Amino acid sequence: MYTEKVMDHFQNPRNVGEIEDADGVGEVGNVKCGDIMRIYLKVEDNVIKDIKFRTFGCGAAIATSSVITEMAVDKTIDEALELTNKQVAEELGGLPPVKMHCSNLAADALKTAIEDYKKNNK
Amino acid sequence: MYTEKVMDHFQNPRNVGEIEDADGVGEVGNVKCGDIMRIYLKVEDNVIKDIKFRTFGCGAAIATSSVITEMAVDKTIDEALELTNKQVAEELGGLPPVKMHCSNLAADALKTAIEDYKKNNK
Amino acid sequence: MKRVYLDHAATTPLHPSILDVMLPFYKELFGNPSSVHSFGREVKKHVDKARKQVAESINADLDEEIIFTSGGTEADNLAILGVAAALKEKGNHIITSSVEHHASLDTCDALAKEGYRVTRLSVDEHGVIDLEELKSAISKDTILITLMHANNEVGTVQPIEKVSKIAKEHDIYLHTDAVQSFGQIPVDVNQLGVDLLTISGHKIYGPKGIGALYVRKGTKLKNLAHGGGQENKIRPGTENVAGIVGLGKAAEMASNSVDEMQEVEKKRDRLIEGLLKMDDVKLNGHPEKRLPTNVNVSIEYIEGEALILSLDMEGIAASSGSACTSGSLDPSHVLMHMGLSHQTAHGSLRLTLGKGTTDEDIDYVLDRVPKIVERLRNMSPLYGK
Amino acid sequence: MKRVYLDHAATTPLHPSILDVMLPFYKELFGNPSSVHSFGREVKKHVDKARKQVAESINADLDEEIIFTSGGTEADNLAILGVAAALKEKGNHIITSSVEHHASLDTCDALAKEGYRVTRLSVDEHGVIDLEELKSAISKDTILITLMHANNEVGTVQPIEKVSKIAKEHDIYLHTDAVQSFGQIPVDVNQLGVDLLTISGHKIYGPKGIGALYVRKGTKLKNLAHGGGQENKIRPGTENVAGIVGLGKAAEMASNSVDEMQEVEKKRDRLIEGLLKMDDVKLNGHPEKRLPTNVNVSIEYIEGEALILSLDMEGIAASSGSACTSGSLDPSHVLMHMGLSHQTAHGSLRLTLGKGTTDEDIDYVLDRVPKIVERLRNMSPLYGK
Ligand SMILES: Cc1ncc(COP(=O)(O)O)c(C=O)c1O
Ligand SMILES: Cc1ncc(COP(=O)(O)O)c(C=O)c1O
Ligand code: FES
Ligand code: FES
Repeated sequence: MYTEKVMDHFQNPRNVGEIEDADGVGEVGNVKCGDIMRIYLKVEDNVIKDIKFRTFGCGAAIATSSVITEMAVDKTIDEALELTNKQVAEELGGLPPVKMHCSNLAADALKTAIEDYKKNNK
Repeated sequence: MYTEKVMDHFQNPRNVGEIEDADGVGEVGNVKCGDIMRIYLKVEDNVIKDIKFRTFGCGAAIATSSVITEMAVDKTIDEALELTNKQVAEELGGLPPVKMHCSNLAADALKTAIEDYKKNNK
Repeated sequence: MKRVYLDHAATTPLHPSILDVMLPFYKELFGNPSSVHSFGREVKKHVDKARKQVAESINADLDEEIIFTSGGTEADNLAILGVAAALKEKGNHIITSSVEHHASLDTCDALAKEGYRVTRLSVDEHGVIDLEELKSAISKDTILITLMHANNEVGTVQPIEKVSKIAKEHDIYLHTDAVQSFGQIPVDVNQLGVDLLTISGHKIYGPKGIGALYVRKGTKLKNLAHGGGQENKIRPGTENVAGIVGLGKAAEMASNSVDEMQEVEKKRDRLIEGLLKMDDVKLNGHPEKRLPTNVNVSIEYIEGEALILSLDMEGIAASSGSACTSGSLDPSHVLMHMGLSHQTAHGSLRLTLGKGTTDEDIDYVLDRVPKIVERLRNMSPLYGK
Repeated sequence: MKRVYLDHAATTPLHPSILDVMLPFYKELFGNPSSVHSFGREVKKHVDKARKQVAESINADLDEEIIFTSGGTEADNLAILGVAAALKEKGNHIITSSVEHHASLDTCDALAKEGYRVTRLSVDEHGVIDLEELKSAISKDTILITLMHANNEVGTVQPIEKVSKIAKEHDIYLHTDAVQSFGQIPVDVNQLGVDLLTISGHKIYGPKGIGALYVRKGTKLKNLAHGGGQENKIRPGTENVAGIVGLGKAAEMASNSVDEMQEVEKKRDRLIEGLLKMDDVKLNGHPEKRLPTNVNVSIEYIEGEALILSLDMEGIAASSGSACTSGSLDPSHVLMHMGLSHQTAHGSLRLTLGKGTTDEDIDYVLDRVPKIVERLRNMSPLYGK
């Protein structure tokens, strides 16, 4: 059902945890199945220097959280804002159709965290 | 489906054939499935001395024809008239429910043959 | 005692290599394909593979066009009742033939009782429908034509491709019951031009209790049963995994059988020829447009069940359209609709050959049948008058 | 890797001695039981024997009260739709519970859409219905009460005998789905006092794709499918002979399993005890009136599918009522109706033991689950706040 890459990220998720003095934090909930994802950012010179996540959700939710942190790190916040669900799913080698909505969660959480950072630094 | 006795009478039917100068002949058709049975009698002193049959019908029809000839021979015509379907079926060790009507055929054919004899000898 | 099985239209023996592919699913691969864990996932893969095998064997465009059912009967019911329910706003008229298998015939009868209008096309002496009659039966209320590909009793093949052209012109769904034809003559859903097509495992050397309905993508079909999400929500219930895997293999083998069937056909012709040497015996069904395995003759003056039983005692398995075998009032509706008299239909004998039928089997049958027929005729009040 | 199968409520492995009795029907005994000849008759005998085995295993008075179906789902559909159709002149009200299996739940929903009135009884925190609520739901239109014997998710056993008394007083048919209870606790149609009862092969170490509906003599039931005269004309189609024979044997074994189940129950209790040692873990279902094989716990702060996948990677097969495993919006309707919050229901874990479950299996699970739970909790935004 899941690709090897999904299972790898599920089993060995990168960047799990919190950042104590985060510059931005975003939390989103998934109406579809009730999952929750939170992303923490550390930003320097508009570049994401550190990123961590916590997720309550299925294997796909955990894997997409993990992979989006890898994709976002070292990107400028503008670049990071352009990451799409589709890219996340593709990076994982695809997701089962019923699980496509889980990748929304990751992209949305990242976006929310970046917006939080922007608000804090207005 | 059929008892051994049915199969024996089907395979080795007794008294198959015709009696050229029969004293009575009865032919009946079975509305239920279109079979035909004909019984020939030779009667002496009101006793059935010889009896033969021809049947177009299923295994049960042939077996009941055969067994009823055995049951009727050497009986007086009054005794023979008392033979019932039930007795015929019992003599064969029973018949499957869907085949009970076949035993009617035999008893009816015998009855018709006896009536024919009576008419001829009025 | 020699035993010769010539009732392959009733059921076929399971091919040993089909049993081989089924066995793992009765042993270590016992998981439920709906389960998330590996016991389930590994089984799911094999169900998917079987679906692909079936799809390819009938040249379906998509695997998901295959719905597994518990057999041909259920597939016919699902096709006919499912379309009727899905299109009941569109119309209430269904066209079928008078020589369908009971799985379709009785289902159409049930719809007729519910208020649907059902036209049962007549057939000619060979069992073929009339395309002109079909055309004139079509009305704006017609939602479905259901017509068997080949007949189970007399083996007559219907002109499905031509029916399909007519159905398409009028935008009417076409279902065909290919239970008997599949594995004997080419069955290609696109060439036939059908929207729905029924197959059954146990007629193609596969297991009993499994079948499939092909449903062309986009065809409106209502599920009859309710429950889990299996089979695209069209047919719920835990999958008969071993059966499905067996059907997959059987379908693959069936679609590769056309050559083998030419050999069978030669034996069939020899059998027909031999039987017709007896007096007052006549071939039922079409002389050419018939299945390569089917022999059906009427033998005058005798009754079918008695014949079947007598053959059985010689080890020969056959069947008959006699009323006495069915327990119903009338002999085979198929033979009656082909214009046979009640009595002639009563004395019909169906011998259906299989891949394993040998020339010796044919010789044996041709030796025994005339003797049995003579014996029964000598018992018959109809003979020799 | 060690593999521990604890999903016996999803499906059970086929017992080797059941496969043994099935195999001849995939080999030499391949005849169609409807055939008149010996190939058919010898098979028919075994179908009859299996019917007797099933009848005796549930203490039915007559063999003919058993109708073979393609599984539990079909049997539930047949019972509910069949009674509804047969009694539609009498009334249009059906009573069921809110925690039924989808095979009943969705079937009742379908009837509701057709205009039947359906009452879905609520359950208490343990999943048990309320007899007073049942009584007050009954009206003169009520034609059927359908209530599962034991629940597939939480193992809660319903008071069917008491329901039967109420049903009898009002002359209402009672159907129970005994798919999960059969083979685990006594299932006796006369003691339970039911008119219809569903069983399924693959939950009792028998094959998938076969089940049976018990129909008490005299019960009015309309067939759903049309075709041949098989199964007393209630369920047409060539019989899945191997499946039927397998079900016969499985039913016989199931009715003799009560002792074995006491051993299973001990292991279950040890498993429950071990799991409850973790923080924020709670048992779902009834503390006593539960199946001897069922463990269902809610583990706070984590989600079920992630848990199942993690367990799977350790070789442990389990299931969950999480929304994420079902692809639907809500977690298990059973857990929700028992009053669990969305989140708590989301983190449910079902482990169902089988006859082959060992003490080592339990030890292994009790070693792994806490580690996995800790790992997932550390990933969870809900934990430790
Ligand atoms: C033409 C035809 N349709 C349907 C069926 C029913 O299939 P099944 O026996 O799998 O229910 C049969 C065989 O019995 C058949 O010959
Ligand atoms: C309580 C209950 N009823 C019905 C069913 C359906 O049975 P089957 O899987 O044989 O269709 C199941 C199992 O899936 C079940 O647990
Ligand atoms: S003679 Fe027709 S059923 Fe017996
Ligand atoms: S988080 Fe619920 S399905 Fe992925």
